[in-house]
Amino acid sequence: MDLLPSEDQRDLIAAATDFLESRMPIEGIRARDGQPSAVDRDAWLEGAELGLLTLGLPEEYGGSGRLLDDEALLFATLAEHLATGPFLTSSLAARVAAQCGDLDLVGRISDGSVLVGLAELRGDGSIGPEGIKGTFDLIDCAGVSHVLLVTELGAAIVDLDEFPDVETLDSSDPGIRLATSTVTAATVRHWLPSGTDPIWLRATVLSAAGLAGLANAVTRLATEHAKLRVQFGRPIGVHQAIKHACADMAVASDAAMSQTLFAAVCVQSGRQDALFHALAAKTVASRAAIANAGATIQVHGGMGYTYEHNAHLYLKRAHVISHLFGEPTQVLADLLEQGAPQ
Amino acid sequence: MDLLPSEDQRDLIAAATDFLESRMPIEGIRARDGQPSAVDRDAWLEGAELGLLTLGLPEEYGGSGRLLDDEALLFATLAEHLATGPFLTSSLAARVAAQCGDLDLVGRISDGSVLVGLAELRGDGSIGPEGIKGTFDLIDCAGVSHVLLVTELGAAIVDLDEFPDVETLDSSDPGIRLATSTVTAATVRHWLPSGTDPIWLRATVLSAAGLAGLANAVTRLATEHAKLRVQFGRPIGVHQAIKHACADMAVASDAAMSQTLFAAVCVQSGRQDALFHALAAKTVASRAAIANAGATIQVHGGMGYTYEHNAHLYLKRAHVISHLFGEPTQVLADLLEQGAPQ
Amino acid sequence: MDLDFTAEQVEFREQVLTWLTEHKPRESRPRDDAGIREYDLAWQRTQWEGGWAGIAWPTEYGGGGLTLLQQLIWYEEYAAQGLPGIDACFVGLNHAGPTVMLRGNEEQKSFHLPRILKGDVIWCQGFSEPEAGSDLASLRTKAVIDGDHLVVNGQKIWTSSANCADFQELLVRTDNTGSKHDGITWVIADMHTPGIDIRPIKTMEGGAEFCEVFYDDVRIPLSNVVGEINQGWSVAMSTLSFERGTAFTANQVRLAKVVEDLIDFSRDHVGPDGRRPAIADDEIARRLARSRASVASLRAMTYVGICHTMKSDTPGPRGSMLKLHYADLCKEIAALAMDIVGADGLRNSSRWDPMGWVGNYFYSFSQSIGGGTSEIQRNIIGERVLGLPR
Amino acid sequence: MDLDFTAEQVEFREQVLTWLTEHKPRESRPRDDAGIREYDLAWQRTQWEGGWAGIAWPTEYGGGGLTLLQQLIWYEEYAAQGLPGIDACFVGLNHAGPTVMLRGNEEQKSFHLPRILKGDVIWCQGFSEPEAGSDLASLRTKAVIDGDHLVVNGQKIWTSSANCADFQELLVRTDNTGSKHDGITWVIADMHTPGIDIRPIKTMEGGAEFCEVFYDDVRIPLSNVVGEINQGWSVAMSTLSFERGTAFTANQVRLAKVVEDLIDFSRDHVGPDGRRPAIADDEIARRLARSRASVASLRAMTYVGICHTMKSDTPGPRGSMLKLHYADLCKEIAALAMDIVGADGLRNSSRWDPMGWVGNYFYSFSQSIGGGTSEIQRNIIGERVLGLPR
Repeated sequence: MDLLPSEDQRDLIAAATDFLESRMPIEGIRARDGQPSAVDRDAWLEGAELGLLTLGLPEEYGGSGRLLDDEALLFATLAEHLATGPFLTSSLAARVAAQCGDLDLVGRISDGSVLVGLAELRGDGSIGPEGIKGTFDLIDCAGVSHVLLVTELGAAIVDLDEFPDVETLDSSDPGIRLATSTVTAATVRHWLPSGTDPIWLRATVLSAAGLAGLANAVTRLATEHAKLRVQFGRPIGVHQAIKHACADMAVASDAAMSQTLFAAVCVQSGRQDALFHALAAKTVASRAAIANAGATIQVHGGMGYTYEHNAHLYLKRAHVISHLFGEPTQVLADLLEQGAPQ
Repeated sequence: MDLLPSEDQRDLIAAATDFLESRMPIEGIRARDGQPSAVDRDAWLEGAELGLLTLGLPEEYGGSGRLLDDEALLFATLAEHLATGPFLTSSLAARVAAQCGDLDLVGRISDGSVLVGLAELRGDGSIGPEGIKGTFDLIDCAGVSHVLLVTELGAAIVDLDEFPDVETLDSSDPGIRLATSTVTAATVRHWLPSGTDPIWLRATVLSAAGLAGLANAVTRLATEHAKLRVQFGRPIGVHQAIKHACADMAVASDAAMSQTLFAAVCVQSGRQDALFHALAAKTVASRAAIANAGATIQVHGGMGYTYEHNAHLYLKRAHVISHLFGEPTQVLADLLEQGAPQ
Repeated sequence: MDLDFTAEQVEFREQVLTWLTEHKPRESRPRDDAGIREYDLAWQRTQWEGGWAGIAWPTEYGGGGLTLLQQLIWYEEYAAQGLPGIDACFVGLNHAGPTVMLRGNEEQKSFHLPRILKGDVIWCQGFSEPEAGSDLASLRTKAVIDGDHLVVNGQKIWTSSANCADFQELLVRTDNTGSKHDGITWVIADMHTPGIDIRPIKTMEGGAEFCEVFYDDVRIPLSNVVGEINQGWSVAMSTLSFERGTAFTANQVRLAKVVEDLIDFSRDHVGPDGRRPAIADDEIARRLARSRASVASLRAMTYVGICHTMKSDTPGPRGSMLKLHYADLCKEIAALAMDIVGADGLRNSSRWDPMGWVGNYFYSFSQSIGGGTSEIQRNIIGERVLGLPR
Repeated sequence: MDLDFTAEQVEFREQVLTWLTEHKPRESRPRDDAGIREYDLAWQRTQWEGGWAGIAWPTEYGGGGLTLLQQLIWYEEYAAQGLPGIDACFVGLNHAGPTVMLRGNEEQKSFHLPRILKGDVIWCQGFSEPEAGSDLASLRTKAVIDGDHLVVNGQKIWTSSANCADFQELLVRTDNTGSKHDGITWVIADMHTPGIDIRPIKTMEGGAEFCEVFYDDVRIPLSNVVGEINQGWSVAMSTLSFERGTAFTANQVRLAKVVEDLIDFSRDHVGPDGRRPAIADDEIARRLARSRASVASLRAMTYVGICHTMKSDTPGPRGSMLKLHYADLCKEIAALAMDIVGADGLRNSSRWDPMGWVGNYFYSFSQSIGGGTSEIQRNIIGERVLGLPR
């Protein structure tokens, strides 16, 4: 048993961090405020070249063939740097396309020329191999050609053109773009049943990883501020109100990251309680990300409440991710229905 | 408008406090551990003589005819000193008996010779003028002759003899006695419909007052300890972990007491939103009492976890009162059904 | 105890209600600085003309000379009508006005107080600095006496309405030699003085209600000093105690309305299970009911606080209890709303929108920071209400 | 990363399971001191005879010489069988044993370690004092050197199993002249020495698992000092880091079982509405699910912690994160159980009773106090994990 990042994995995190800090700085979110797409296309292409979209894709399809815990670390790192663009859905879509035999699409997602956004069904409707129906939130679909839809039963790739009357909405997270569309009938380009590959399960683990990454990042942000910010002649971190808030954040984010990596390993080793642990990871990571981001704003005082500071971007991202691939209350209901873990 | 205790009321509190400290010290709870009744009968008679059972009883029945806010202050004071014995039910029963014309019973409750315990229906059953049925928790009914039952529709006085096969249970609160009995049919001695006098509403306000008193008492306990207990060369109250815990307790108990007095005045002045405010008082006071008592144990450290310390007695009393005259979740449901307050 | 109002007070409430119904602004409040200035001043002027400005201010300064209870009645009816906060006029009416009244000289009083009441001027605050947040007394904006003027250099932050204000209550350091609490001066700055530069700060909620204010050799007449030179700390403390006193009444009435709106919303909005209304969900229903109870208790605390203040004349540290409870509740209720809206929380909104729950949630984070963080309030309660050691 | 166990480890788990199934005690644990002593020692002896005592202890002291992972496997299977905590043997196996192993001399090791493993002796702890709780280093129990003995006078508190213990790990003050951290000595006290007086402390849960211990001219041979005279503080710190390390594994497996029991209980027990089972209540269901998730995360943290420890050899301050998370969860789950039992909470119970939720709730208050309060753990995490200033 080993749950610590290997040297390989530490290298992976370091390379992704380097790339994100230099090519996708958080400042870019504010710089692209008001632009149709949140994505910096040049940086996206570079990221694709670096292999950020194909880390878990089997080597036979041109990917790196790395395991889910590697991917979890990557998506945590992406979230820690508030990377913009549909990384998760594009990665998952490449996997779907590969298993559906659409090697052309795999290649175009992999080289960054095709981006795949996410559609989430809101209210009644259906998603299946025969088609989709209902009102959908379109997340980061500005400028993409394809859309991924994920359900417990399987995952679908649909052309964006199939969504009529796309209405752009103001997103609560300035780092993503939001739109809505009501579909009466639309063709599904690819359908991958979860029996073949449980995309929903992977999406749950990887979104938990993103949330854990957010929780981690804000803990670091608050802790650093507490060390440096001087009030009453001493760094504010000497005060228990601040120190203990940081300690609680540290516990929450450690719990979230530990559980997420545990879940990733459970999924990749096919453990019977993999779903249990994935749902648990999403639950603890959602709560940690939202609570820690809120606490980080408080630790920063007025500064943390400004648009210029990054704290709110983490908070907003945390809320968005917590609503993807299953509402929090649904995740809890599913979790309670599982048998006891091994 | 005036929500501050008048000089009269401050005198009342001072007199009750004097009596309780000298004649019903908290230590008595431990001293009577294992005895059938939790009540010190001599002290009870003295309390009756002092008028503690008849403060709100109209003067025409021999009471002091004071208003509900006076009674709320009294029951808060009784709870602050963890007074043992069925003060609340005996007081309410005197009121019921008076309005049902049983002046003999009024006199015997008033002089302390008759004690009235409480029966709470658990599960299915019925309480009404024609009789009672079901399984009942009997609270502080050891050594009493009469039992009060309170519902939203009215209040009943039943002879203890009507409860068959009374089985004594171990109570979670060492300051009260608990038993159970299943009744298939029992005669009601007196029935007072709530239209004549809303006993349930008064019971709700006065139990909120008890809870607010508990919340208050433990706040004081924790604060005093934080001033005196020295660790690391300074009183522990200098540390924000302790100071802020005390501050939160102070806010919670102030909110609880303010809302309770507000509710008492609403009831006595017949305001339309009286029920709203009574339910709100019970809710905030329950939460304040339980949270503050738990925090007080923590502030006291190991000492607070011992049986010898009083902190746990407050916690246990808080839990008991929160389950009387309506379960906490039922109180919330009733509260949500009310219209908006004035 | 009683909640009874005298015949006079009951009549007063009826008059308020009648007048508000007739005179309240029909248009919604603009969102741009110039529009806000015009709107808020016009509305203040209307109140003045109706005889409702400064209800509890002494008549000698143009106030109504009535009690805090009448002021409370006004706030209650005002907020119950769904009227906007007094926002741009807040500092004048609740900070600068009372401070000048208590600590200013006759000239300052007679010049400024009527103008505040009449809706001629807008005031802003200049207390906080980037390096002096919770530790207000460490402020460094420097003022040097030059003849009969102070020459000010430095920077202030978190100034609401700076963009549209005429005057500022400004704390400057006039002496560096003693303890940090000494050497501070409370002075009135005319916001049109040359050398003042204003830059708006965008908040996480998307608005820009705060500004940074920069001072470059700004000359302020010495006659604008309120209290004595170097005695500004005690003046500032009285300013802040007003903020934590009665000024919250309207806020908490408004918060009660937020809870009622949220309850209504929960009846119409589908809940977490995607089928039943949100209010049918046991968890949401209970959290709504608890919010109702807590907001009611906040109001009861306010009433008790007003009774105290009417007996002792200053709000005292009890105001911190209200402020803390209010901040906690704002955040709790805003977070509950986010759980109720569920995935609709992906859609941004402004707190000014009807049912703008997302904007309201983002805004709620400011409530435990602005006007003294909740940590500072807990210190004040611990030390000054409970007497715990520092 | 992987959760794979080697073939050897898998086989080990099977052996543990087989052996436990065959040899676990059939009778329930007595509640009186003498009974507990006999029961716990007999069970330890059985484990020793089966070759399971001190799995990760070095073979030279009679241990199994295996890794922490095998120790973890043992704890998991052990707790999964619903076996009682190691209670009376806890201090010997998890405090005194490891400390003697790390800091004791050869004589001390060869005398004490096998006796602990074989179930010959019970140890208790003598660290805390009435005036030295969180501030352990301010302890005042005094020891004076008299020839080749220490003569001890003073008082200890919160000593579990003092009534049935043979030895005590005792911290005494041997020097008063320097800083409070200097001048402390870690010494082994024979609990049968004249002058030791033991008084049980009744807890709010009703049990008496703690004692006060009084020392009146108690003579302890100098050869019982572990480490050097006046160097006891660093010895004590290593003792405590063991406590916060692997020793919690069994506790958290047991906590997971508590959650599963509570879920089962909620299926059978009527909920707050008096009609449906508790688990049908949205609020209770979600709190149960959140508890499940949190307890799972505690386990994952424990695994990560063991991986760290296996690389670095000492548990380090990360143990405080586990301790804090565990304490918070214990209290949260215990409070949830009280909401589930509702008015049945008026009936007292013991945490040793099946479904003894009331007793478990009262007991839970000790979890954020004993073994270092949660406030102290937060200080440790803030300062030693996150590097915040003191």
